Amino acid sequence: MKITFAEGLARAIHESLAADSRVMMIGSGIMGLNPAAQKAMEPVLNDFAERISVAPISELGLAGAATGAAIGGLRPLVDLSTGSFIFQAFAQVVNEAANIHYMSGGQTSVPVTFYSLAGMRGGGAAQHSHRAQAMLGQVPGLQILAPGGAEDAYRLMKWALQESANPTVYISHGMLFGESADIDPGAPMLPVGRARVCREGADLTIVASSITVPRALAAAAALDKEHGVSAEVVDLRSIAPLDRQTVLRSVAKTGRALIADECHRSFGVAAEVAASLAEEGLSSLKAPVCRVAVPDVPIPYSAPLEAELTVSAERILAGALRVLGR
Amino acid sequence: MKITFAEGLARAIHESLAADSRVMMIGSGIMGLNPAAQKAMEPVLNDFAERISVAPISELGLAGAATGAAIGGLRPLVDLSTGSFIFQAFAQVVNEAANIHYMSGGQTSVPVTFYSLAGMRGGGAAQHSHRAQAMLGQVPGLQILAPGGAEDAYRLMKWALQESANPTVYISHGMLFGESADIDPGAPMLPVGRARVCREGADLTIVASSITVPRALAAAAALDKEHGVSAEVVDLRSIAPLDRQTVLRSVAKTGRALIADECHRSFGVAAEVAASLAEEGLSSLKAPVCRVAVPDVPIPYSAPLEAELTVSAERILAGALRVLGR
Amino acid sequence: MPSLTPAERIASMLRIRRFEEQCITLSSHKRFPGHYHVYIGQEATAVAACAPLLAGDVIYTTWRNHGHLLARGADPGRMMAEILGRAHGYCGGRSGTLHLSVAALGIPATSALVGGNLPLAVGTALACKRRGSGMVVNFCGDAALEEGAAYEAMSLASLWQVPVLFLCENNSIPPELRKRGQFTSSTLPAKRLADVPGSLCIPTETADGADAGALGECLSRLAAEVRGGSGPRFVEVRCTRWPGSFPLWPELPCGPWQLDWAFEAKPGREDLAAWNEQSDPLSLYVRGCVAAGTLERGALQAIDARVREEMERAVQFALASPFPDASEAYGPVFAQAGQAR
Amino acid sequence: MPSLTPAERIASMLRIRRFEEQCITLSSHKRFPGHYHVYIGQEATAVAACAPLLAGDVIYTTWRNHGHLLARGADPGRMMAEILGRAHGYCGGRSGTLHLSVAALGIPATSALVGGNLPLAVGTALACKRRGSGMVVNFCGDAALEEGAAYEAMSLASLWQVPVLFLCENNSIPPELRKRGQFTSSTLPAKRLADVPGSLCIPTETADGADAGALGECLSRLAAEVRGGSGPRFVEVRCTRWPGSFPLWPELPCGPWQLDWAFEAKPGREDLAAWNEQSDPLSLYVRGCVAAGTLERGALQAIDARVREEMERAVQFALASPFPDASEAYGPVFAQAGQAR
Ligand SMILES: Cc1ncc(C[n+]2csc(CCOP(=O)(O)OP(=O)(O)O)c2C)c(N)n1
Ligand SMILES: Cc1ncc(C[n+]2csc(CCOP(=O)(O)OP(=O)(O)O)c2C)c(N)n1
Ligand SMILES: [Mg+2]
Ligand SMILES: [Mg+2]
Repeated sequence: MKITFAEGLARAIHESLAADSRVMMIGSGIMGLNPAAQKAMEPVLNDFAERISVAPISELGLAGAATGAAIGGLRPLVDLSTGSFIFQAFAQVVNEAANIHYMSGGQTSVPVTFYSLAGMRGGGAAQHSHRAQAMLGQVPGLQILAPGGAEDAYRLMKWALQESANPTVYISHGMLFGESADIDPGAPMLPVGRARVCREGADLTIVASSITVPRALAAAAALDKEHGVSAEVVDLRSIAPLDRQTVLRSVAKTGRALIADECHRSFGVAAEVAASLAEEGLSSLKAPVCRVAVPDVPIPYSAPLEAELTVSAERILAGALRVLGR
Repeated sequence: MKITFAEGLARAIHESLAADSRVMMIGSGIMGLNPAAQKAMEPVLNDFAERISVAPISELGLAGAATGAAIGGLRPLVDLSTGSFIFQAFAQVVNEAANIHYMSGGQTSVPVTFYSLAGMRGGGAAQHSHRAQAMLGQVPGLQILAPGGAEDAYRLMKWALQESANPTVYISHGMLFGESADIDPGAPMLPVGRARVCREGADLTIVASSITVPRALAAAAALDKEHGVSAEVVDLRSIAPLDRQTVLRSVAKTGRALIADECHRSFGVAAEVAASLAEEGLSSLKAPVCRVAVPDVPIPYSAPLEAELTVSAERILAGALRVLGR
Repeated sequence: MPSLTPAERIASMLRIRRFEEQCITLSSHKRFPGHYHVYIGQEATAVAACAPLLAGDVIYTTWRNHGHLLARGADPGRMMAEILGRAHGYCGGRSGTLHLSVAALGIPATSALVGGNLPLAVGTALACKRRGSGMVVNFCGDAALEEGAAYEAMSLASLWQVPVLFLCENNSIPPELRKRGQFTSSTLPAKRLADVPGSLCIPTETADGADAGALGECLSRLAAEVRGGSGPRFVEVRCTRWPGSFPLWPELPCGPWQLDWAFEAKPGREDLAAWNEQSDPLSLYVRGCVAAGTLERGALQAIDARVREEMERAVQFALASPFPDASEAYGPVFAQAGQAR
Repeated sequence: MPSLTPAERIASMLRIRRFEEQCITLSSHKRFPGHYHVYIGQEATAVAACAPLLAGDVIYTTWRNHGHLLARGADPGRMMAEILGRAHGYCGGRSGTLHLSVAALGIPATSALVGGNLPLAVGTALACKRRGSGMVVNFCGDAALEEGAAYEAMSLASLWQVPVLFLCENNSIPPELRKRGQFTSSTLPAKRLADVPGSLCIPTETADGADAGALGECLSRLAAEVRGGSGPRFVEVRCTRWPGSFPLWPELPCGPWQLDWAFEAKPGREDLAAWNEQSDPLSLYVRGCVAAGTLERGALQAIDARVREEMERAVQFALASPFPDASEAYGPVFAQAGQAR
């Protein structure tokens, strides 16, 4: 079955609502302002209207209410809309939902899913382009999912809504909505917390997540074709848990690592991966690690300025050549 | 002149209020619940009562109002109280204050100081023990100060209130209030953005900040005395700007690096420092980098549990021995 | 709906008072770290609020939770063990006083952030509404209304018409008594706190926290309205702050409460004497019962003796409980899938 | 206080309308990326709100800022250049439509977050109060009142008694006209939006956004009150949403506005015709002026011709402006010390 990222999302939500009466939604703007992607949500809106609570513009209240609903026995998916708005909800996501299981000594579980449509989206500018996954990585108790393609869009959402027992931030990305994949819905899922080697290679490892996955794959293809370089691409899939082992194993093989990450460079996802290599993979490294990330600059509006800061396939490729000393 | 961290803070605030009529405060609970430290604030409260705006429990509103006051020509210090409450204020700190200078194309500056009494403080438990400096490190446009002793408590606060032209998060720490130092108020300050080598050494570099500075120094003393190891201690002083050069230079000399950091281990300050070493200091490293940080667990209340997660001098020492292969 | 006899009401209030007195004593002996908050002077509210609750109902409370937990039926020994950070505490020492919770009694998660629990309460009330059973009582202090979280939560509750009773305990220190360095008290520029939820179309009331009997009637009625499906309610309960809670660390200015204070005796400090005379829900209720002939002093003494003994046992239990093993610090961070209800 | 002549008021409203029409046209030709919001149908409000402002006063606006900037005197060419992401835009292309600001005109920072600007406005008003001069007008939409930020900010403004006028433009789409996938409109469970600030002891009013003349009077009076030092004010201006803004990307259903629509002609789409007849502040004001004999159609045509020409020049200026060099992306992140006022 061939589906897009947007279809995978919508399908996972539809199937979950159908499978478990505890699943419900607070807000439903999952597809942002993308009319094509919005179409994919129509079955959900048509079939499960009464399972969707209307959401005012109150991200903090909604995140907390979703958490409370999870405590009360539901399995809510709450739409926190554009990724930047999770800051409005931060106090509830970071300091309530994430802590409750631990603070209660395991008495209470909180199977809530926070949906965050993150990322540089073209013209979103400084206040609408955030990717909070690295910041959230500082919050023990949160699961952070960052699908990089249609299959994981579908499977990780299903897992969050039907299986997870913990607060989960689902980092979606508007620039991925059109990405498609052939999937077999019956096949088992690669477990959550396991990274995927989505392309095997021998010369260097490119670690990617979310939007940088297709770009890393494009860079790897170009490296192969234009430079005869064989790059392995590892898709982290989840930021917490973070699968350091798969990264280390890949780098042990290739000896070189580039991390392609849409967070700001400092304190981003790439920093944590690079740090893990400095701690546990040092002996494998034949060359310095390279981070290809967004410079430490707010995201500008103008297209050429935004492009300058974007982690594109071209920049990943250029980084790879640097790592290879070419 | 010998002063404590708390006295340094209070003195800097007092001098700044006296020096510049634009300096003002919103809230004044700088010293938290520490009666001894509170005493140090009395001159400020006595002499400048009319320069302090009363603050209800509205961190988000207060952070935004302080930002707006800075836009309006004042130089506010806003008390965001316990470090964990910065999450209530996150939307204004992260997505308003930090972006305004850039978004406006440099038209508007925002010299506001957010005071955050962060850290594991003994019995604060999961919701009152946060250290947000690494999360804030993902926010271009913020200056993040993290004094590790009395001198910097004084000087960095003075700098923030009197010289800085940008939004600054001042990370204070209740467990540092009693730390004292001999300072010469007339001497020039080590520039902001420069790390301090507060102990020279040859065998390994210990990178520290905020509360881990005195603990790293204690560990270094013990390493010297008990193990004949000569440790260099680098106090980062500010998390943004982050002085990678001083760290790299030190590690180039010692060949070994341990980062002592009170953030959670994953995605913490230690991660960024380790990543910088993996990128720019790889050839200097004779051994894997070691992070001694707080495990990825919410902070528990019970004293022995909190102690288990604390970045103590003992744990830093043990880490150092590991880095040295002993 | 369950209703309390005067003896039950007194015993329930007294259990809270005696528990808190033990807390203060333990704290003065430095038996536990960190800041804490006692419920003395507000006992009537917790007792009246919890009386009409049924199994399956949920309460959310704050840092000032001891009274609410006791009124809901929590075991004082396990509570005290938690406050002391011991292994047999309800949360294994992880929560301490700030986050005390007892899921089995419908106290699933306690937030120590001002305003933090209101959104949670609204969400759980949404779950109740969808399930068709149960209701939620959310306790908060007066400062909660200064937080956007509380405002957004009340707005959602009104919009969704969910079964939640917002119970705001206004123990604010009047401006003339406030000292520098104290927690600020109610700085909301509203005439009545209830005007805010009122503006969001939530029916509101104001009640006297010193009148245990009237509170019982009022909160039972409000609970019945909420349970009946007519949407959220908000009640401000006005308490006069107990003088022993004015310092940052609570004190027992004249030692433990004495039954005689309800009658001819007076505590030996003026502020406490005035408070005892005019504002203490316990002294006032006890006095009223005896005056009305409902109870005799001998019966009251017997109740008090029982309660004191219970609380002494609780302290012994707590002190006998070991500290948790350090390894307990590492979890449980995540629930296992399937463990969620 | 400066007061507008009818001709000035019309010219000012018309400049906004013609500017926005140009925006829609440029967008339909894909001349700029991202979402944007036009001010058509609300022109009377911006014009009336900015008329009484003096140099040194400050306004804060939102994603729907074009009208406010123009009314405050911003140059349409530099605005349009910014919207197109060009080097000569006010922010050098960094802000685009969402964050358009002009510090020199007292528009220092524009937040595109719902409710995000209210706290900033209160802080700047605090600075005005301490300095003893100036006032702030804060424009927000109806959704702002769903955000805790707005609530906290209004509470602070009332507590501190600072000179800020909260101007809430309620352009909410009535429930029966809302379509799935549209931005939700006002879902606040209050009878009147103004009840919320009212509960915080802020004096409130409600005004008709279609009546340019009355708005002028009302907002001048409120500005004078605020400037006079009597604390904050809140006004809800009720507008009827322009049909062209119902789709996610605005459209010109019947092309640009025509002067004739103020008189005998009708736009050729029913919803637009009804809106033009009952709710368009521009058509209504123009018609009123002509009926009252204040202005003649010829004079109006001349104004319109001037305005159209101005906006065409603005577009030309913007299109002629180069894109910024990619290196401009890297700053300015930080101001240099000493650069702050
Ligand atoms: C978000 C947040 N801000 C500040 C605090 C610090 N704090 C703890 S208790 C308290 C006073 C709360 O007053 P109130 O709500 O009236 O409750 P009371 O303690 O009087 O019962 C404050 C400000 C906090 N816990 N959470
Ligand atoms: C905090 C936040 N949440 C959500 C959004 C997305 N958003 C942009 S405009 C808008 C509608 C706002 O409605 P209103 O305040 O009535 O203003 P209008 O656009 O109608 O003028 C929303 C929800 C946002 N920008 N910021
Ligand atoms: Mg109170
Ligand atoms: Mg609107």
